[in-house]
Amino acid sequence: MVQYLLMKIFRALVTVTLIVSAAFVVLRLSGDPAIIILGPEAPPEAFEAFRRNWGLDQPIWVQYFKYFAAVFQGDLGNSMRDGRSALVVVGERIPLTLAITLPALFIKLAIGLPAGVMAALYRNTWVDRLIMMLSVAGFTVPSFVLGLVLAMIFAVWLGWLPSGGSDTWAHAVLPTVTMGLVGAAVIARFTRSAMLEVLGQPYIRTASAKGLLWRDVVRNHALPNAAIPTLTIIGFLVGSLVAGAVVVESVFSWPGVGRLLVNAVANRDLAVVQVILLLVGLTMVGANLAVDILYGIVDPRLRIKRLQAGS
Amino acid sequence: MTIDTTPDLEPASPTHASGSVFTSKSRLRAFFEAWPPLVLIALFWVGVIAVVVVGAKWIAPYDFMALDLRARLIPPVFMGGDWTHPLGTDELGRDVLSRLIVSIQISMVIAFLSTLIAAIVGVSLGFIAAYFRGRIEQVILMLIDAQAAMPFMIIALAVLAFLGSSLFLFTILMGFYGWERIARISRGLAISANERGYATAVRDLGATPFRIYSRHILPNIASTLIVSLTLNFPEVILLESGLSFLGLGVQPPMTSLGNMVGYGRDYIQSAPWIMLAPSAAIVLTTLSISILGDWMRDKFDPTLD
Amino acid sequence: EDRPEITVAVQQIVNAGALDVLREQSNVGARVFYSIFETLIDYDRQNADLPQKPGLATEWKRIDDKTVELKLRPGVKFHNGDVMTADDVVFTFSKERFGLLDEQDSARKDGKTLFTASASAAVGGKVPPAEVAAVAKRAWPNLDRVEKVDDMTVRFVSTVADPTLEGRISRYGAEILSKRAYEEAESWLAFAQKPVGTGPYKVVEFKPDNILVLEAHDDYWGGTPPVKTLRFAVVPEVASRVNGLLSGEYDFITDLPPDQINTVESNAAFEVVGGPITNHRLMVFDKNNGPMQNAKIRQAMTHAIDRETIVETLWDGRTSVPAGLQWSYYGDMFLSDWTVPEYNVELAKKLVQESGYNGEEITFRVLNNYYTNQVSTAQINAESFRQIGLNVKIEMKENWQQIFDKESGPRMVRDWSNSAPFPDPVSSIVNQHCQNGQQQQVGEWTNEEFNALCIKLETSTDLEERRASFRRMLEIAEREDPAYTVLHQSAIFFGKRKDIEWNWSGLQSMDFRAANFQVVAPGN
Amino acid sequence: METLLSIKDLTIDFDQGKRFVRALHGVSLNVARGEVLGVVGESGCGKSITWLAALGLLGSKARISGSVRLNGQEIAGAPENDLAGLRGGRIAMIFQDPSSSLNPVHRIGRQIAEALKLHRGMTGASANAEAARLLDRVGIANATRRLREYPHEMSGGMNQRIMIAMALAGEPDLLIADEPTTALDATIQAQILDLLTELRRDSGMALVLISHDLGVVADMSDRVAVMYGGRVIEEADTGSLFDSPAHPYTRGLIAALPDIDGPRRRLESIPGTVPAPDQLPPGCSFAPRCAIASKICDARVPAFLPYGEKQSHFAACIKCRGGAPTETASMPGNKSALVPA
Amino acid sequence: MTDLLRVNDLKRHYEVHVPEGLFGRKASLKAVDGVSFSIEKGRTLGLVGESGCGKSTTAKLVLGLIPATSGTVEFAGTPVTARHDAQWRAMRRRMQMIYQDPLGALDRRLPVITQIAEPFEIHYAQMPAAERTDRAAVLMDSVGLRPDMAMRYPHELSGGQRQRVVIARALALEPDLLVCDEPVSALDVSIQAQVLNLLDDLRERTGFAALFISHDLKVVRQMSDQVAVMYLGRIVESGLPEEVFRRPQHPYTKALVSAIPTPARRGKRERIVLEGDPPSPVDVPSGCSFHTRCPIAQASCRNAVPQLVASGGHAVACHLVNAGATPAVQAAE
Ligand SMILES: Nc1ncnc2c1ncn2[C@@H]1O[C@H](COP(=O)(O)OP(=O)(O)OP(=O)(O)O)[C@@H](O)[C@H]1O
Ligand SMILES: Nc1ncnc2c1ncn2[C@@H]1O[C@H](COP(=O)(O)OP(=O)(O)OP(=O)(O)O)[C@@H](O)[C@H]1O
Ligand SMILES: [Mg+2]
Ligand SMILES: [Mg+2]
Repeated sequence: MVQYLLMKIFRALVTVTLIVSAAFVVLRLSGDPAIIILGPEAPPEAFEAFRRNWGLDQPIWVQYFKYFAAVFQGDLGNSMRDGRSALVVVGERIPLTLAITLPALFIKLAIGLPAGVMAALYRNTWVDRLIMMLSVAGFTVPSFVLGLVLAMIFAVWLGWLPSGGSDTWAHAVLPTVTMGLVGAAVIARFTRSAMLEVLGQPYIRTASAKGLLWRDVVRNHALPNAAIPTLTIIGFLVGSLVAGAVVVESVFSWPGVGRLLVNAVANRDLAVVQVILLLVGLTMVGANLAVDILYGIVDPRLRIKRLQAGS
Repeated sequence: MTIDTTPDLEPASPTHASGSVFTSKSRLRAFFEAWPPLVLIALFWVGVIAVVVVGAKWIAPYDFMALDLRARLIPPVFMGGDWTHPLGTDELGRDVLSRLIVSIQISMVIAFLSTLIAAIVGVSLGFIAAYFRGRIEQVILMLIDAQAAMPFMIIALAVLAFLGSSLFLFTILMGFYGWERIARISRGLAISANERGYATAVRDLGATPFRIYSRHILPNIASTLIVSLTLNFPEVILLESGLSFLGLGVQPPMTSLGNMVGYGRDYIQSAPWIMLAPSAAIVLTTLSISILGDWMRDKFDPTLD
Repeated sequence: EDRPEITVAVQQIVNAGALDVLREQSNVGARVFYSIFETLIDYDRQNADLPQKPGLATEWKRIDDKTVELKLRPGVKFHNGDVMTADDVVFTFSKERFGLLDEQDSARKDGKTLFTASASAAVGGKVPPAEVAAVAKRAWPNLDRVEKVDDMTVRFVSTVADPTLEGRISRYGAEILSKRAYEEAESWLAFAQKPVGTGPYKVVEFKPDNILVLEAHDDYWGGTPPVKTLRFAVVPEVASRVNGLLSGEYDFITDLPPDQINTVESNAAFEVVGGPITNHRLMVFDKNNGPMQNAKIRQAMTHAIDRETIVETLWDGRTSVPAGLQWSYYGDMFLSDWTVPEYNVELAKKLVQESGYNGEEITFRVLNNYYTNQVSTAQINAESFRQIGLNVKIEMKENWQQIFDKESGPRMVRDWSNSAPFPDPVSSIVNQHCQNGQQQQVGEWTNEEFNALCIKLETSTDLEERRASFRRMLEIAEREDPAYTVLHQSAIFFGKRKDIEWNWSGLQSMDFRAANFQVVAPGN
Repeated sequence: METLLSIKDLTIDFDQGKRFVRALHGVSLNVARGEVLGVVGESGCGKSITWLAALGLLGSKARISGSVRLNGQEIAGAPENDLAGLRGGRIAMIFQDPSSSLNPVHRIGRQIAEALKLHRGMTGASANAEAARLLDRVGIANATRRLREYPHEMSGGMNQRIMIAMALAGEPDLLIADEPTTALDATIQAQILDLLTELRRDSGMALVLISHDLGVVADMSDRVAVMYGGRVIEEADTGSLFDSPAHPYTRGLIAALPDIDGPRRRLESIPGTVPAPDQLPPGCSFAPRCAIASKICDARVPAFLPYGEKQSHFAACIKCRGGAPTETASMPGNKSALVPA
Repeated sequence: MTDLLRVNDLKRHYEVHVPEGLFGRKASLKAVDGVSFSIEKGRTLGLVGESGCGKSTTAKLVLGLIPATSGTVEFAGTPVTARHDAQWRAMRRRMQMIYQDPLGALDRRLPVITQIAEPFEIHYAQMPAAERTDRAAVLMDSVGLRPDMAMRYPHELSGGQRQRVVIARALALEPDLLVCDEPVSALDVSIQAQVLNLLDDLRERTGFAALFISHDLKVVRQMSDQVAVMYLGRIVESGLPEEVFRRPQHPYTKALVSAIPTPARRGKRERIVLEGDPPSPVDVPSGCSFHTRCPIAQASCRNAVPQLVASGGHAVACHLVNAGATPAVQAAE
């Protein structure tokens, strides 16, 4: 098990390094932060000074090795916009992002799971069709369209909620709901097929033959088993908690990590982008590992299988 | 064989020549069970889209780039406009209907081609991983992980920066989206196909790996792949609109559904038609394809045999 | 306390992420800085002609070609309570503040490497980043020293004769800082995040990309500020800004595209103010590549642009086509009889024909609405160029470096804008298009005669000579050997509550002093 | 003997998209108290669905008609709640492939306790003790420890015992064992069959043993029903069924079985295959494969009538009405006696 | 007569993790642990044993589908390797396999005739398509498939017909050795007889040698010239089918034979019911691996691994039997 974990972590580290390297090359070669940050009207000397200051005048491979040398010494670099530690810059934004992505995750699950289960239980009836219809519809509306429309309805016309900003909990409602609705649709589809799969298993028939009422069969036997594959997608959602809100954050002026990423990428603020990528990569990996471990806890069969797969 | 073929005896009952007992459903019911109305509607819409894609050149009433600054922001017919511009005009006085038609064409072609690319790349890598296992598989899995964890925005940016905003390159870029999922699926399917009998059986006949993968495994997993491609297709359309939102999508003067929505969003209050028409096209099309995909999944359900 | 709390939704607070006027070179910062800092010489900002007026200095006079003496306004208090004296002024223009001291320079060089250690060095020990020094140098190319005559009198001394000295003293970037506050700050960054100036509002909280909260500076010399708390919130989406204004979350929104004016004004509670500013939108040529080497092609392009229609449609007639790269507030230096090339399709076609153009592709690099209406304007112009037989292709770029990049293909046409931070051609044409200006620095264009005139314009003190030089420069750069062509004057629009009386400024600053802010009826 | 469960004219139609297809054509079967009824037949002939339908366990795709009486009381079409009460309590059912028939995520103990709670109202410690006793009863050593294990931690044979223990938890009058040993090894199969025999002897519970293995059924049953194409085509006490099979299909089945003793012989095979439910021939569904069939066999579905002298032997074959088959023409390839001496 | 196939002390061990303690441990799973046998040209060896005793592993080793841990397989004088190279592929012409699950072994997307012709396509690429089809049609006929079934897909055939397709395909190249791994276990009783008869006929006609694997003793007896009984990766008894099944010597074989339910035997013979399950091949008991379930085991059985001792054609690996040197065995010869 330890070996399996180590193996996974090693692979994850290589993966993250790969991502960070790719991002390094892309960012370095596709834009000069000096012009972007200082603006096109700043004098050329300012650009020169800026480049010299940040080492951008050195050959790219020198920059690359210096960057990694620093990273291995635990120095993740500073934002070129204000010279603050990139870690701090990103760190400030994390709570804000989580403040909408966590409740959104909750909404996704609270709507998606029951909807998917219902659709599976009533397969091929109007209940199923309606749920799947709504789910697919939810999934197919671009989230910024949905966001803008929601803002227009609830902020401008009805005046119930603020249309953007991050001051109070009320500001979080629309972005959360927008993300929640889109995600719930995905979960509902996934849950439905997981549930259908389980309902076809022999042990469901055994449970019925035992004399359990159908609702108890569903509750005690089908649901726990259907929860297992659903874990994967939940893991994926958790992995995208940090930077999964790029578009919604922009629409609702929510100053989270997603928007920081967009800005940092646009500014070619390398250190900040890299910290976010690391963060995203590591949460993904962490979520995957957590799911792996949870799998073992929820599904006793895997306690053995996983071990064997590790060989 | 002992099948009695003597023809000179009447069957037991003239109404049915066999002993099986059938109870027919009403035609209508049977038809709608086989072809649910939603599926029919979805098929119809996909058909319409197909016609638009093929015939955009002839259907579009105006040149989609022709601008007329004196006829800016004319509302569509149902919002008080007239029939010269049935869906109104945009901020440069271009005919929204014509742009919509061309946008549909371009978005669909992008989505189709890039899905194809994703399929080819994904299936090839998935098969390579499944065939070689070991180190090579680990490397491919790593690529898959990296792709999945890398915000797509960064890749999009790279392409836009290095390769310019050519439509061709953009299509290839979009092909990079989703290959990792397809690679994962086809690797899984190929491994289980290898474990299942037929692939092993053919190998044991002396077939080369290429033959096994191309002739046997690919056709066998095709149905599952097609279903997952029907998921990829709408996602590419949505992704393109998301990238357009960030200014990284299809670039002017070219147009696409995402591009129209992206540039039209500023007009959501003053001239909503600019954005609503392409939004509706996105929703209806992705909805239709998803419905067809789900329907196909049920059709391909292995429990049927 | 019945002063209102006012929220302004902006597209961005400052691009560069710090509240230092010498670092933030974009126009974006201008609108917040005027509430925090002030210059010695100010402008009557809400007046379309932008006349100069006393700022932190009550009067000033020329001692000679090289020297200007200013009397400081008594009783001006910084946000930290200190009274402004000559020491603060001297400090504001000192080498230390500019980051030009040798030890600062070497500190920067010591900063080990890339991205990491050097950055900490740059912000620690009050060493301003290198670009601050560079900007300061550019803003004060000939400044010898600022002398304290007495506590309330200072002298600006230039190394050479400088007719633009007053202009430079009044410009954006010459705001007075508190010496004590700067010296007490932990680092340059600490100061740049919570700077201390003399403006009517002081910084309470600053989160880049998110929010800037200012609070009334009740000791303000110009009277009690009318707003209790002034918040600048970042709302990048236009639609979201409009939504927020209409739903009452914001009292002001900035960067409103002209097409949104009707949406805002259709609601009786809101109105839109704004108009032309001291900035022109240009199209810039690279005369080294392809067909662009031929001046006739460039000339043809200048004649093919239908500027009036663009202004009338895209800008709803709310801005104008200026007389070349100059503004009327140049005063004596304004050449009122100069015009941009006329819109003449036939002439343009003829020029194309004469040039022997063979249909080579002309690439036009465009950013995605970095400027308001940029993409629309580019598409309109591209269409116009096509009309005169040019094979123009729009290339969308993502950032400025890609615009300037030479490797990704021949550089030919791009968009730009030029500001005039003080009322003299030196602030625009010299700064942007002469030897040291960006256009020549990136190697797009050069012209010997033009360059010779640049020096004359900068150093001569003879008005007529300067006017003549300027005229000839415009002739060369806009007509004979076009370096750029002016499209129209830029304009900005603000959406705001109708019950607030407030006016915009051509200098892009937002003035929330009592004279320019008044809530008419109780807000809703 | 007192009839415990009686199925009469049970028909089942399955929804096949365009139409319903009949898979079970009026099956009637009786099980007496304490009796072992063997049900044999090839795959797909309807062995399982008969009993699943009787317990209301076929999904919504099935349309069922006919009567099922338990102790004379009609249970076909009874409300779900009533049926749930019967299942496991009066009639228990166990399935082939025990390993996938147990819920993989619940411990063994919990799955047994669930049945105990349902049918005997036991909870907590008493349920635990009873579950341990049941495991002991089915021959699983170390019962208390096993209760905390999961199905995948045990072998197929043990899982089948657990299924049996779970079935015993409700103290049913009737146990329906649907191919209980098909997935198991020969030596384990012997263990399970032994266990079933023993349990039945002790509790007097009736047993329906569904299998396609003639050997197993012959070994265990008092009475055997042979099914083919959705019908019972022969039914008799075990002795007379195997000693003097009436229906050509039954005879074919017995002859097709290779033997372990006796001289090696070429196997009898029944040509052709079982027809699919939607491709049944008119008349006797075995006719196309039958060596002695003639035109009349195609005319009508043969009635299920007594065969021979014994009143307990029935068969559905026109050719063997009232005694030995009318045409004793040898089956193709038949080289040795049908029944070993 | 020379042996076509010679297998000598073949072993195949798998590295596995067993969940034990907190992190599990690595262990060696002895799927096949020292198996030796040989098959003469045209003869059939039957291999019986319960699930997991290593029958399929042996089959795969014999064909070179998986590499052996140790031991050798020689086919017609040449060693069989598991390197999947061109030479290995060429060797498939002479050795073929039939699987338990015919549906799984067939490609669901190709008509059966294409699949029967596939060996020709693979090995005789230059053969014209028409000839391939002709030959496939002949093969179909020889396994009793009607010509009208040629264009059907596997799922449109019954189980027995599918197995016939598999057999036809395996025989297409006229192999010298056919390994049948449980070829009839998935089939119904009546179909099973059809397929067994067919294999019998074909063997008579073409004279291939066969390794016939099944857990069903009745079936093995029906098909084999020789049988070997496996338990936990080893052969515990071998000999002529009549000998082994009528007079089993090894206590395990005895139990196995007694447990076979047949209608003929109903109520006549006592089943010998073994206690417990077969131990896991990861923890093979010391000494005689059967001693944990053996009704007659003695203390000594725990210590030494019994060798397969042949007396005449009948070999047994049991300390007690071999020590007793039962005269019955010799008499049977
Ligand atoms: N849920 C279902 N939907 C449609 N057809 C079904 C369903 N269940 C069973 N059938 C059909 O009913 C027929 C009888 O099935 P049943 O399971 O009773 O066979 P069986 O005799 O038990 O066979 P086996 O020995 O394989 O278990 C088969 O043809 C089968 O295809
Ligand atoms: N790839 C593998 N990795 C690990 N263990 C394996 C592998 N293949 C087979 N085994 C183990 O080797 C042992 C022998 O397997 P094998 O398939 O040869 O048995 P078998 O006699 O054919 O059984 P069955 O009758 O179930 O087919 C089993 O315990 C099995 O679990
Ligand atoms: Mg069954
Ligand atoms: Mg096997």
